[in-house]
Order: sequence, then structure tokens, then C-alpha cells
Amino acid sequence: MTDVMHVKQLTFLHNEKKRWLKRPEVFKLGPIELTVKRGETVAIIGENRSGKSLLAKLLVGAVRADEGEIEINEHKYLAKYKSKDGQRKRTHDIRMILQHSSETMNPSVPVGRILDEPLRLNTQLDASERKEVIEDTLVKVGLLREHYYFYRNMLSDGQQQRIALARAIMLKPKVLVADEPFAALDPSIRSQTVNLILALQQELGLAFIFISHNLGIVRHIADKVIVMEKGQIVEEGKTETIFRWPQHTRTKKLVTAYHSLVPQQTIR
Amino acid sequence: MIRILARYSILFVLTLLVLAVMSFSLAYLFPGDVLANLTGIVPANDEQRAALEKQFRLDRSYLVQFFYYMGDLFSGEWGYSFTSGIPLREEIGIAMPATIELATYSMLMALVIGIPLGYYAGMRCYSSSDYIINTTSITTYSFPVFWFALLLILVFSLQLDKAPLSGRISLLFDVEPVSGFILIDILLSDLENKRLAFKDAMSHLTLPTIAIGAISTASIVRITRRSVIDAKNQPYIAAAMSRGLSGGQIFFRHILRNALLPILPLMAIQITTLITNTMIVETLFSWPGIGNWLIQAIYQRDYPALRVGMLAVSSLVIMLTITVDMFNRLIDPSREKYEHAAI
Amino acid sequence: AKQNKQPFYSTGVVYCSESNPVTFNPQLDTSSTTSDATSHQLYDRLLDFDPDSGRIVPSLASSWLVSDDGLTYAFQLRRDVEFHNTDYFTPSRNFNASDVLFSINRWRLPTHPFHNVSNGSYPYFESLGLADNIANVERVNGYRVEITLKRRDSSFLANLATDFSVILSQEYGSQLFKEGNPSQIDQLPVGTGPYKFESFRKDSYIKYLHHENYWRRDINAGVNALTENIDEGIEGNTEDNTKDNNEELGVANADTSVKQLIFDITPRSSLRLAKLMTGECDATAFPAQTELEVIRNREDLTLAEKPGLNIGFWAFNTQRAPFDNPNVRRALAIAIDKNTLLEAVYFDSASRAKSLLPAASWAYQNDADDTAYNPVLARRLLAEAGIEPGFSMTIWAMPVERAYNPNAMKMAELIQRYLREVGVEANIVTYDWKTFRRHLQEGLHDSVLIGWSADNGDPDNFYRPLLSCGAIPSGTNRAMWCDKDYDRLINEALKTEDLDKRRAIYHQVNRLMFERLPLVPIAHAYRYQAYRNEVKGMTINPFGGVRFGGVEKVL
Amino acid sequence: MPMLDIKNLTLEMHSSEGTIKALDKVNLSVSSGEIRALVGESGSGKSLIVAAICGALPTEWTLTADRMSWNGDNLLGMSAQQRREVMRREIAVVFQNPQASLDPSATLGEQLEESIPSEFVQGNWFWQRAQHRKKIAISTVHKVGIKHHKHYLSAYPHQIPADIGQKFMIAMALVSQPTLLIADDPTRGMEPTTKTQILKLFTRLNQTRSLSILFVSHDLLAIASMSHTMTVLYAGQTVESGRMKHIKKRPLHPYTKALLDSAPSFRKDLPPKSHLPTIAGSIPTLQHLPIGCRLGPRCPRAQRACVQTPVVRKIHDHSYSCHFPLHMEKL
Amino acid sequence: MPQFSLYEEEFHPSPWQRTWRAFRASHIAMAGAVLLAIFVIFAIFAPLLTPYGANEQNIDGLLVPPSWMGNGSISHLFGTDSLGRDLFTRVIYGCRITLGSAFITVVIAMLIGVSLGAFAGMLRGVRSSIANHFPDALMAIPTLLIAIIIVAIFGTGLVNSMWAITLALIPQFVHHTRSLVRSEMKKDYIVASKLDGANKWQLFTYSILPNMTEMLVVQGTIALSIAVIDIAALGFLNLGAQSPLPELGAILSDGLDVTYLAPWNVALPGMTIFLLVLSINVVGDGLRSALRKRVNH
Ligand SMILES: Nc1ncnc2c1ncn2[C@@H]1O[C@H](COP(=O)(O)OP(=O)(O)OP(=O)(O)O)[C@@H](O)[C@H]1O
Ligand SMILES: Nc1ncnc2c1ncn2[C@@H]1O[C@H](COP(=O)(O)OP(=O)(O)OP(=O)(O)O)[C@@H](O)[C@H]1O
Ligand SMILES: [Mg+2]
Ligand SMILES: [Mg+2]
Repeated sequence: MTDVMHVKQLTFLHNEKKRWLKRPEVFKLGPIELTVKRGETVAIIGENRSGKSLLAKLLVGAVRADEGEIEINEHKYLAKYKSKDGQRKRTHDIRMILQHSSETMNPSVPVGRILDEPLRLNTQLDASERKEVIEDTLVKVGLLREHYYFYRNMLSDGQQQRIALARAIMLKPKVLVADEPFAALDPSIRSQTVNLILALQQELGLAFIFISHNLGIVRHIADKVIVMEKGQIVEEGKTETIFRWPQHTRTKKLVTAYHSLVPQQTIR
Repeated sequence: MIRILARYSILFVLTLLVLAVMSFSLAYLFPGDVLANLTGIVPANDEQRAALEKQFRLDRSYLVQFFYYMGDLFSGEWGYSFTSGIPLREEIGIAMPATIELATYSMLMALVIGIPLGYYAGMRCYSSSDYIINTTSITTYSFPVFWFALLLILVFSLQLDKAPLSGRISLLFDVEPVSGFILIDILLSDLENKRLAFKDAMSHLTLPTIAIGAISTASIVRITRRSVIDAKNQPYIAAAMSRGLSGGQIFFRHILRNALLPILPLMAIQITTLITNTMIVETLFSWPGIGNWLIQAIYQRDYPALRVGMLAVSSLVIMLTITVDMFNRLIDPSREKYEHAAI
Repeated sequence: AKQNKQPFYSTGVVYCSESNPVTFNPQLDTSSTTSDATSHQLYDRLLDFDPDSGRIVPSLASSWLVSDDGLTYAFQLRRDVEFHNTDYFTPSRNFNASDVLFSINRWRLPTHPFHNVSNGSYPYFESLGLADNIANVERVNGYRVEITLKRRDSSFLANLATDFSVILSQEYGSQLFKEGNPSQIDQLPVGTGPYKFESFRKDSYIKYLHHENYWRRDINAGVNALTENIDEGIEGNTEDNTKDNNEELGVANADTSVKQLIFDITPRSSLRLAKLMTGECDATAFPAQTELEVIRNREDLTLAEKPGLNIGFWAFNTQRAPFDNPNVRRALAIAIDKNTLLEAVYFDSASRAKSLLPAASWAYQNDADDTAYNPVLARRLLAEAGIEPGFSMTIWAMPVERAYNPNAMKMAELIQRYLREVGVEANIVTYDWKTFRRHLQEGLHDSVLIGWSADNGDPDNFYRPLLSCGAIPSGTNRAMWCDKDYDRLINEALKTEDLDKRRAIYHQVNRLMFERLPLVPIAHAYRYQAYRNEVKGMTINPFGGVRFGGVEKVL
Repeated sequence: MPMLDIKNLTLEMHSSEGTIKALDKVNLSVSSGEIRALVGESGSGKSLIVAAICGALPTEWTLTADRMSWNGDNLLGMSAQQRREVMRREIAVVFQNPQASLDPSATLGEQLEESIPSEFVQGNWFWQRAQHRKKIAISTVHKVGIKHHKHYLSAYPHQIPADIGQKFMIAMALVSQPTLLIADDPTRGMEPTTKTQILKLFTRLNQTRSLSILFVSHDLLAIASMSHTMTVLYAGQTVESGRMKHIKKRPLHPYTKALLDSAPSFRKDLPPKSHLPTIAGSIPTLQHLPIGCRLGPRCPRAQRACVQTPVVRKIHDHSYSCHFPLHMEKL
Repeated sequence: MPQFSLYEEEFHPSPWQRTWRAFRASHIAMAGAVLLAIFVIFAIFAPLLTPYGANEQNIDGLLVPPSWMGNGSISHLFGTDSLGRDLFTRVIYGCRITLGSAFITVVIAMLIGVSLGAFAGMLRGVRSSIANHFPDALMAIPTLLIAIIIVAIFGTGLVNSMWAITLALIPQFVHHTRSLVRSEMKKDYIVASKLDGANKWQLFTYSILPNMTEMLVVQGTIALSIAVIDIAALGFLNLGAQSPLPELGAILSDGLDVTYLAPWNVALPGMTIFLLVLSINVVGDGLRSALRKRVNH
């Protein structure tokens, strides 16, 4: 497997500009070093407010970093800046599913127009071609072509999650970052989504980075686990290694907590 | 806290500065000769013109002129009215308190009646009493103020002969202006028939106050009602109820405050409407206030009066608005969350 | 309102006047607003008109003598007449001949120290050319004054009785002169009249206080008693008579007389009526014609009515082309239907005007020529004069209400419509009253809707100020018309003592006017005054002017 | 006898588009000292049941039930005063969205102190009482695992992070020492460590003070680790209810089974990255509920009979409503 | 993955359809809408609906009372004014002028205000502070004052009063647009669009503008009622439309001179303004609560 993504010295201090008579909020993240291989699934776990979401946003460029470099597919991005064409290229390479998928859908715009946006902005396709791509993608994520005309309020949570997924994979990225993609979903829909992502990953060769508190799912689908605490990566390793031989206290705590919930019994 | 105060005072000063610039530039914007607009003197010949221009520093750069204009404003040299020849500061000094007095009573009426009524309607929303209050308020709210005032005059002054229709007090009384507020002045004065004068002034106040106040009341009722209903339907009210708090606790601790908070900024906007309405109603009731004065000034194209009058009224209104806004900012804990930017 | 029944409210009379006085010296201004607010409240004149008969009666001059050649007038002045004692002036002496000299010379002599104070224009006297005709004003002794004329002037006494010939205080004048503030004399007035000035706030009120030592303690009684002596018009000495009367009636007057007089300045006539109804005003100026019916129908109001000595007209600026062409003027004149104007604007409370003079005047010509509505002819005349259809002109409509034209704006709109029918586009122009008059005087108008209220019953008071050459600079000749023949005729009339001959000359003038048509006479309005029943002693004065001396208020 | 006993609870919502049965004949009971889990997909009506119990539903909606009693007293028939009394002393609720359930204009401390029933407060003078209130508040806050009480008690709701808000809601519920705690998704989005802390707290309270808990959640792991009984809800209908052990071992309803299968942690045999067994489709919206068994269109075992609403059947204390239940062969 | 499409053909109303349904459900709002529609029809088809010309004087019929009064004439439904002009005609033309100019005013103010507001909302830092607070301060200046100043500079006239009111309305739109844009900008879907590579202009047109329509409709009705009242008020005060122009406020002010003789000259134009404003307010209220219901749903 080849590396698709290299993260070097990614640092974030605080984004709040210093203002007159106002104490800036201080949160330091990083420096982060990270390597992701093609088709690999990486899980980020950690306590609340340890900077997981922030890291995800930094990776895709939703938040500007203070220092560092990200290399995706041999293309280097300075995380500090956001150049126009770099951003466009990055959009092709790395995509994100934000934490609350329902809020990432514009309530006044039908699904078709939402999904149209990445294509319109990043490809040269004309309107009918775009529609075709969108409909194909809708089918791919398990929806119907008719959903093209639906509004947010007509869709269930699971369907909304699928739309978000469709939006993310539309441009055939190399890396997909998802912030707690399963948290808001109920068990049966969650399984569907997990299955869907697994299938897509196989099909497209996606590298998948996701954040989750659900260690069961992490254990099930992740190849690699990253543990974060207070803006730092405190442990990193293969899933089984982390779950069986946790080193750092934070990891130990998390794994113990998980094990204490999972009864050492099996059904049947 | 201090930060907010500082921020608002800067905002206030800057706004005033902008207003002053606007008012300064008005002299050049008014049609006709700048010199004549400023002084009311039409120079007979070029020499006289040159002399006058020198006297009024019209030959200097705009910046210098503005500087002197500001100086004049601060030292109270506001110029003279074309038509009456009286210093403008004196005229505004009489007219402004009259307007403020009327506006204050109307606002008080609106607050005293509007807020409780709005709360009542909001708490009993979708009941028949709420329905009545709501219908009445939207109807009242839709009245053009000048027509409403005319109707009041027709009914209460002319048909029923219940209240006089012009001025602040019968002209027979000679009340010395001290505070500029007629009721206070009467109490301070040494008139022989104070009681009669007070009654007279009250009866003069009634109709204009109602005319302005009714419309403000209606909008306050609407605002309050909406706000109360919104507050009432918030999940935290349901949560508080399920904690078993009593109705009183819920109303006073949770609904009252949360419903009041969004009302305040809207009240700042109400001030503007209130002043506009006051100015219109003044002309109908011949109330010797700033609105009446300004409208007379515009009829007579009294440019110096317009210039300073505009500055005075807008400063007053902006001061009030900013104060209300600041007050709101100070008492509302969650404002900070939504509004970061400020000067 | 009910509380107006409190006794306090009877101590003052509130009069709803229609506008601000321009000055407090009626010598300086011809507008009726100014003279209403000043002439009969603050001042007295040497002579007065009797409100009922219109005859000349003594006032500050208790008697007078006219020489046989009609050139010398000797006036015997009244003693014990006190000037107002106010915050700004305390008189040290009573009225005497110096005050008469001061007052007359102020407008008569350009060299007089006060002549140029307050712009130094005396439109009434200038329009009559009175100053030129006076050869000399001489003080014979402290209480006797002699005036010598250059030419005979049959209207001289009448002119001295008009609102404008008021007597100012010489002592006050010299005091102000010393202080270097002479123009105060016209802003803070001092006179001998029944009320003294207290304060004035523009656009809201004028306050007057009762003059405690007013010489004529009972006006009505005095005036009535005086009338019979005037018949000869030559001599009258009524001092004893007056005194008797005062003694008889004086006692009752002491308390009921009002302590305050207030002019409540209310430009809108509907509002004036409203205030009259609510009792905020006790009397109002110029009730609108539309409101007369309402006033008549109300039991608590009185409507006094008299044919007025006035004329409303439509004057063309004869110094501007094409209005310098009489045919154009004629065309425009016959393009409008005067009867409609009377109906729509005056609500038929006016009579149709044929010439300048109203029917109340002795020189009235019943069979004077009148323009008749004829749009067809009008169109032809216009075509002949080379005026293309679509020609546009301005009609200036005065912004204030006057008895002679209660709604110039509306009249302008009506005329606009008529003119459109003959292919003339009229634009209506209006400004505030002051600017309006200034621009008029500058001759910026094409035509104007305005009018004239006479100050005395003499026909000359119509003909001279309105159309003579001399009246152009003084700003009463709105037609800017200067016609030699016209001036010659009216001058001739003035020299003629014989009324019939004079009448004949005026008829000739009417003929001339009809031919040349500098203005279109429209209406002579009736004069109305509305007041509450509580007010006693109000009289209506055909020469304009309200007077509150002797008015009482009984609740 | 169960403390809280609800039988055939039906909730009808009226809107411009017609009447919707959001809850259809729901049965639920909580006995003394029991932890009952209420599970179901999002939108299945769990929060509505919670709101119905504490009377926080909008009055426009029609709520009917054959029985809805608290310790034998009919909750629906109670006066507002009585109901408030019950809510204050005996039932405590943790609502789903902590941020929205806190008054934004009052500090957390104020809100917590106001929830302390006055009987718990000692002292004769108001300052003593205020002090004692404060003490109670601080100790409760500590109990739920908030350390910086000084900072958080004087903070406004918008100033605190979500997880603190959740803990705070729990503290507010526990401060009145209720006999029944209704917790609506109290651990959503919590990291595993904190979650276990809270769950342990619940379990401890259940054991030491015999606090009954109605635990509403999606989190099957959490439920399985602590609850005694479980009720499964689907689209406003109770599909299965019974002892945790039984259900886990032998779910009778296809939906319950799908639900259990979806949690990978329950199955050691599942190879990593393998497909998880699921039930196809998604929960229907309230506006478009299928007739009969609401799972019908999605159910792998559905047959024609499913257009009829299945009746509740009972095997011991295990009740289910399905025409074609699983595992019946073995019984 | 097989799809069961048992309920696919069901009808899902779009956001606007839902608003309309909720709106329709309220009888009062519908009544207001019908009334407003009548006014709009009056305004649009005034020349077809009126029996006379707006300034057509009928010298023979001065101050004819309305037809329902004893001596009224059926040929003049609302009677005539003091120049014999048919009041019904004038009132209908008045609706046209008052409502029409108010509408134009609001549209212009909206265009300017929304652009400025969007601009201010997307800006950051000091520039944004200035762009934020300046309109707020301007909002405090009473309309009448602005109108007076405009009249002083440019003279009276309907168009000038429209400018004045436009100026007075702009800050409201700026304020609301700005706060809406700011709050929308914080939402996740904007982040998502940004990640799609949208620039600010694209963000605004594709993502924020569709969400703004509701606010614009609601603010538009509020502004419309304010504009109608203000235009009439300025006409009434002789600072706006001038006399022969049949603007409702000016008609009312004309009628004031004959109040006692012909009270209908005051009552009917006043009533018309009132009903016009009332209908706009009722519709606005209805829309607002419909939108609210939709949001709560
Ligand atoms: N753009 C930003 N600028 C400054 N600080 C930020 C920014 N975004 C997040 N933070 C801060 O970073 C910290 C970490 O937040 P983050 O949302 O990454 O936590 P998390 O690990 O995702 O927590 P959770 O598990 O609750 O989602 C928080 O304290 C937050 O205040
Ligand atoms: N105020 C309301 N108006 C209309 N429908 C509502 C309202 N509240 C809830 N609903 C509907 O009732 C159904 C049940 O909602 P509820 O909140 O009980 O679900 P839940 O089971 O608690 O879901 P979750 O696990 O996501 O909390 C949902 O379909 C929801 O759309
Ligand atoms: Mg996060
Ligand atoms: Mg819920």
C-alpha cells in the first residue's frame, strides 16, 4: 500500500485574532505527524475537547493552521495558506463529512442543487452531465434518483447522512475525513452506513479517517487508531495493538471503559 | 463591562462625528447660495460678499470651516433662525423638552400598558382574550398616526368636547420654563392657580399622548406577546416545569427575563418610530415641539434651523438608542455569543 | 371643554389669528395680519373710523379743523393719554404733539433718524404718495399739530384714520436711539392702545397685557357718543361728552375687562374653527367659507358678517411678454369662468367683481363692463397673438388664506383646468408667504392670484395701490402695471371734491381698465368674524382689522 | 406492582396536513428499583413518551391512555398542582438536549439551586439556607464528575461545552433525590470514560438508593451493561419488551434482532471490516406511516398478515407484537 | 441494496408550499390577503376601474356626499371633493400611487440594503465593524427627519419623498441581512460549501440567498406597511406628493380644509390608508406565523 497523505508539523495555536481588550481563547494543537496509506481506515479517538474535530478540519482546510504541511498524493499544501488553485485541488483529493450531517444541508435548497455544487465548482461538466453524475452517485449511496428533488426536511437522518456521503465522494477523492459520522445515527441505520462506507472504500480505494467515540465500531472497521489528548497525539498504532496493549494512560482508560461495558460473553 | 462601555462611547462619539459632518455639509447641499443659506443675508455687492465670507470663514478650506463649526457647536453658538431671528439654541432649548416630554409620556404609557398586556396575551396565547388583544393591537398598529390623531381630535375635542386640541397649556397661563417639562415647570412655578394650570396642562397632554402612545403600545404588545410565546415554547421552560417548579417561579425566573431580553433591542428601534410619530402628532396638535418646529422650518426653508435641528434630533435619538442598546448588552448574558464585532 | 368655565379663563381673550405679523409697526407693512396684530391693540391713531357707519371719528385728536383751501389741517390732541409701561420702557410723560411729529415724520422724511430703521419702507404711504403731498407737519403747541398739504387730497383724513397711521412714542424712540438699538421700536412696540405688548413667539402666539391706564376706558360708549359730532366733518370737540359717558358707565367696566389678550397663531382655518369650538379660542380670523354654515349652526358661536371692502383678483405681470399684450390678457381672462370660481372657492359667500371697487363703496359702478366666459374667442385671441397651443405660464397662488381669496391654491387648480382647455399649460407656483412676496416684488411671476383689502373706504385706496405706477416699487401693484392715462385719471379724481364728478372719473378708469385688463377682478368677499358667545363687544370692521379694546368675556 | 405503569398510550398530533398518530398503543412500565431501557430508532417516539410522562407536551395534542399511573395515581387525571408535586419530589427528568433545556439567561448555579426542594435545605435564616443550598449544589455537581464547580456554577449555559451541560442536567435531576429518574439519551456524544462514569453512577444509585431509572438511549452497549429490562420501540409502537437477558438471548421481534445485530461489540465472531447485518430501508416519517405493523415494508419476514396491526402477545414477562416472531420454534 | 418504494410516490411539499399551506389555514391572514389583492388590483387597473379622471373637475358637483348618504349621488360612489373631483376615482388612483410608490421604494431599499448587508455580513474585522454600526446608527434617525432634509435639499415631490423613505428603510434591510448572513455563515452548511470550494460570492448566491427569501418576504411586508404610512404622512404634511397628485396622504390633507362641510373627504382617504396598511400587516403577520410554524414543524 502506498501513502496517500503525509502530515508534517501541523500546528494550530488559536484562530481568534487578538482583539483590543479581549482575551484570546488559547488552544494549542499539535504539532501533528501523520501518515495515511491508500485504502486505509484511520480512527481518531480521545476525550471530549481534545481537538479531534479541529484536527479533522485542519486536514481538509476548513480551518487554517498556523504551521505545517500536508502532502496528499504527492501534492504539497502549506496548511498555513489557502491558495485558490491549491484549494481546488485539495477539494479533489480530500473531502470531509461534518459532524452533524443534517446541518450541513442547506434547508432551502434541494438535494440536487446541493450535490451539484462540488461538481459545478470543481469540474468542467455541463449541466446534464452533472445531473447524470449526481444521479449515479445517489444510487451508489443507496438512494433513489428522485431524491434529486427532495429538500432536507423530507429526508430522514440516515438519508441525510447518505447525502453527505454522496457529496463527499462525488469528486472521487483520495481521502475521506468524517467527524463522528455514526454518532447521531441509530443502530440499524448506523450499520447500513458502516456497510456503505466499507463498500465504497473497497470500490474507490478511499483512505478513510474518522472520529468516533464508539469504540466498537472503531475496532470493527479501523486499521489504525490514533489517540488524542489535549491537542496532542498520545498514541498511535494498529487497532488490535491499541485495544490489546494500550500504552498511554489515556488509551488505557478508554479501552478499559470500553471493556467494562462489553460483557465478556457472547451470544449463543 | 468597562470594555462594553468604552466601546459604546467610541461608537457614540464616532456616530456624532459623522452626523456633524453631515450637518456641516448640508450647508453646501441646500439649494442656493451657501452664504445666504448660512446667514440669511443676501449680500448686496461683491465687496460685502467677500467681507461676509471672510467673517464666516467661507474662504477657508472645508476642514478649517468644519473645525470652526464644531467649535461653534460646542460653545453653544448654533446660529440664528432666519425667520424669527432668535438664537437657535434658545428655540431648540424650548422645543426639544416639549418633544421629549410628550415622547416620554407616550413611551411610559406604551411600557406600562403594553408590556403587561403583552405578557398577559402571551401567557394566554390562543385564548379568546389573547385573540382580542392581538386583534386590537394589530388594528391600532395599522393606524396612520396622523389620521388617528385626527380621529381623536374629531371625537374627543370636537364632538365630546372633552379635551383641548392644541398646545401644551392654555395660553392664558404664563409658565416660566425651567426644566422645559411643562408639568414640572408648573409645580416649580409660583402661579396662583397651580392646580388649575396643572389640570389644564394634563388635559392638553392627554390626546397627543394617546395618539402616539396607542400606536407604540400596540407594537409593544405585539413584540412582547411574540416574545413571551417564543420564550414559553422554549425547551428550557418545559424542562423547568418538569422539575416541578411552580407557575410563579417559572414565570418570574424564566419567562419574564427571557421574554424581556429580545424586547429591549426592538425597543431601541421603537424609539425612532416614536420620535417620528411624535413629530407628526406635534404638527396636528400644534405642540410646540421640535417636530413642529422643524416642519415650520422646512416650510419656510429656514436652513440654519434645519441644519442644527437635524443634528440635535438625530443626536438625541441616537443617544437614546445607543443607551438602550448598551443597557441591553450589559444585562443580556448571551448577547456576546451572537455579536462579537463592535468598534 | 368644561373646565374653561373656571373664572380664571375669563381673564383673557384668545384670538386665533392666521399668521405671524411681519413687524409690530403697521407703518411698515400692509398685510392685514400685521395690522390686526398691532394697529388697534397696541396703538391709537389721530382719527378712527366708526365701525358701524364708516365715518371718521376723533381718537387721539379730540378735534380738528380744515382750512378752506383744504390744504391745512389742525389737530387738537387729547391730554392724559398714557403710553404703555413695559419691561423695556417706562414712559416719563404722556402723549403729546412730539409723538405725532415723530410718527408722521418717520415715514414722511427720509432724513428722519428712524426713517431707515427696519428697511425703511412704508408701503402704504408710498403707494399713496402721501409723503410727497405733505408740505409740513408743525407742532403748534404741546397739544396742537398742524399739517400742511401741497395739493388738495380728499382722502387725507381717511388716510390718517387707517390702520397704518399709528402714533408711536417719541420718548421711546429717542431712548432706543441713545441705546443704539433703534430697530427695537418695531419689535418691542410701545403705543397708547388698549393692550401692551408682552411677548411674541413665532408661529405660536403673541401675548398682550391689558393697558391699565388706557385713556379710553369704555370704547363702545365713547364711540357711540362721538358719532353725531362728526357730521360736519370739520370740527368736533367731544371731550366733555366722552367724560360724561365714562362716568356713567365706567364703574361696571372695571372687573369684567380682560387682563390678557392672546393671538394664537394658527395658519390652518379648519384648526382655527376647531379651537373656536373647543373654546381654546374666543374668536378667529378668517373663518373659511366652507365653515360658515357650521358656525351658523352652532349655538355657542356667533358669526358676524359684513360685505367687505376687498377684492380678489388675478393679476398678470404686464412687464413680461407675452402678458404685456392686452389681447393675451383678455384671452386668458375670458378663458375662465368666474362664476365657477365663486362657487368653488368662495362657496358663494362673495360677489362677483367687475371692477376694483366693491358694492360697499360709494363709487361702485353697477354697470361696469365685465369679461364673459368665452373659450372659443379666447382661443382665437391667443392664436392671433401668436401663442401656440401648449404655451406654458405660471400661476402664483398665495400660500395664505385671505378673505378676498380663501384658497388660492384651489383657485389656481381651477384656472389651470380652464386654461388647459384653451391650450395653455399653467404651472402652479407657491412659496411660503414671505418668500412669495419677495419674489413677487422681484417680478418673477407670470400671473398671480392675490387680492387687496382696503384700509379705508375711499376708492383711491383701491385704484392707487393696486395699479398706479408709484405702487410698483412698494410692492402692491402686482400687475407691475404702469399706465400714464390711468395715473392721470386717478390723480384727477383725488383732486376733485365733488363726489359725483369723482365717481364719473372712476367710471372712466373702470372703462380703461376693462380695455387694458392688467388684472382680472374676481370677487369681493364678505367679511366674517366668528366668536364665542361669551365674548361681548366684538365689532366687525369693514376696513379689515379686529379690535379688542373694550371686549369682555362673560362665562 | 410497577411504579410507573403505562398502558396503550396514544398520542395524536394535529397539523394542517391531518392527524398523525405519533405514538400508537405504547406500553411501558417501570417497577421500583428497576432500570428499564427504552430503545428505538431516532424518531421512534422515545422523547415523546418522556415528555408525555412529565406532562411537557403541547396542549394541542391529544394524549390518551388506558392507564397511565404513578404509584397507583392516575397521572392524566391529576391536577396541575398534584402533578407538579410528583414531578418535583418523585420523578426527575434529564432531557435530551442539555443546551436547550437550560435557561440561557440564568447561571447554572441558580438553576441548580432552584431545583433543590426546600425540605432539603437546612437553616432558619435565608443566608443559612442560601449557604446550604450552595453546599448541596456543589456536592451534587461533584457527584456527576464536574470538577471546577466554581467556574461552572457561575457560568451561563452558552459558555459551557456540551458534555458539561449533559452532566449538569443529570446533576439537576439527581438533586431532588427522586425515586424515578428518566434519562433521555444522557450519554450521547460522550467519550467512553465519562460515559462509564455516568453509567456507574446510575448503577450505584440504583443499588444503594434503589433509584428506578428509565434509560432512553441508542447505545446498546450502555444499555446492555446496566439495565434489567428493556422496551423496544419502532415508529411509535412498542415491538418488544422484557427482561434484558431474555431479549438479548432470544429476541422475538425481527426488529429487535436487527437492532442487536447491528452492534459489532456484541459479536466476537464478526471479522473486522465485514459487513454488519442490517435491516434494509429506513424508518418511515410520521406523515407516511404504513398501516398495520409499521415495520412491515422493511421486515424480512413480512407476509400479507402484516397489514393488520399485530396484537401484543405475552410469554411470561416477555411481551412482543409480531405476527411471525423469531425463535418460536424453540419454545 | 433493494429499495422498498411503498411510499415513494407520496407528496412532499417544498418549503414554500408548506408556508402557503400554513398561511392558508389562517382565516384572518387569508382575509387580509384578499383585501390586499383587491388593493393591488385597484392599483394596477386603476384607469380601467375608475369612472372619471383623477384630476377631472366637475364644477357642477362640488362636495357631493357619498352615495350611501341621503343626498348622495350614485354617479359618485364616494362623493366628490371641493373641486368636484370624484373621490372614488381619486382614492383608487391614490392606492395606485401610494401603494405603487411604496412598493418601488421597498424594492429599491431592499436591493441596496441586502447588498450592503451581505457585504457587511461577509466582512470581518474593523471594516465589518464600521459596516455594521453605521447602518445601526442611521437606523436611529427618524424617517421624518431624513425626509425633511431631503426636501430641504431637493425640494418637495413624491419622488423625493420616496428617496427619503428609501434611505430610511435601507438600514433595516442592512441590519437584518447582516445578522442573517452572519448567523448563516456560522452554520455547518456554509463550511460544507466552503469545502466544496465556493468563494464568497458563490456562498452568498447559492447558499445564503435561498435562505434569505423568508426574511426578505417578512421584512418586505413590514417595510411596505412602513413605506405606505410614511409616504402618506409626508403627503399629508405637504412634504411629499403635492396637491393635485392623487396620493392618499395629500388627498387627506386636501380634505382637511373641508372637514366640517364634507367629512368624507377626510374619512374615506384615511380609511383607505388604514385598510391598506392593515391588510399588509395582517398578511405580514400571517406569513410570519406560517414561516414560524414551518420552522417549528
Ligand atoms: N477554530 C477554532 N479556533 C480556536 N479554537 C478552536 C477552534 N475550533 C475548536 N477550538 C477549540 O479546540 C478545542 C477542541 O475542540 P474540538 O471540537 O476539536 O474537540 P473534540 O475532540 O472534537 O471534542 P468532541 O469529542 O466533544 O467533539 C475546544 O476547546 C475548542 O474551543
Ligand atoms: N413538536 C413537534 N412537532 C411535530 N412533530 C414532532 C414534534 N416533536 C417530535 N415530533 C415528531 O415525533 C417523532 C418522535 O420524536 P422523538 O423526539 O420522540 O424521537 P426520539 O425517539 O426521541 O428520537 P431521538 O432518538 O433522535 O431522540 C419524530 O418523528 C418527530 O418528528
Ligand atoms: Mg468533535
Ligand atoms: Mg429523543
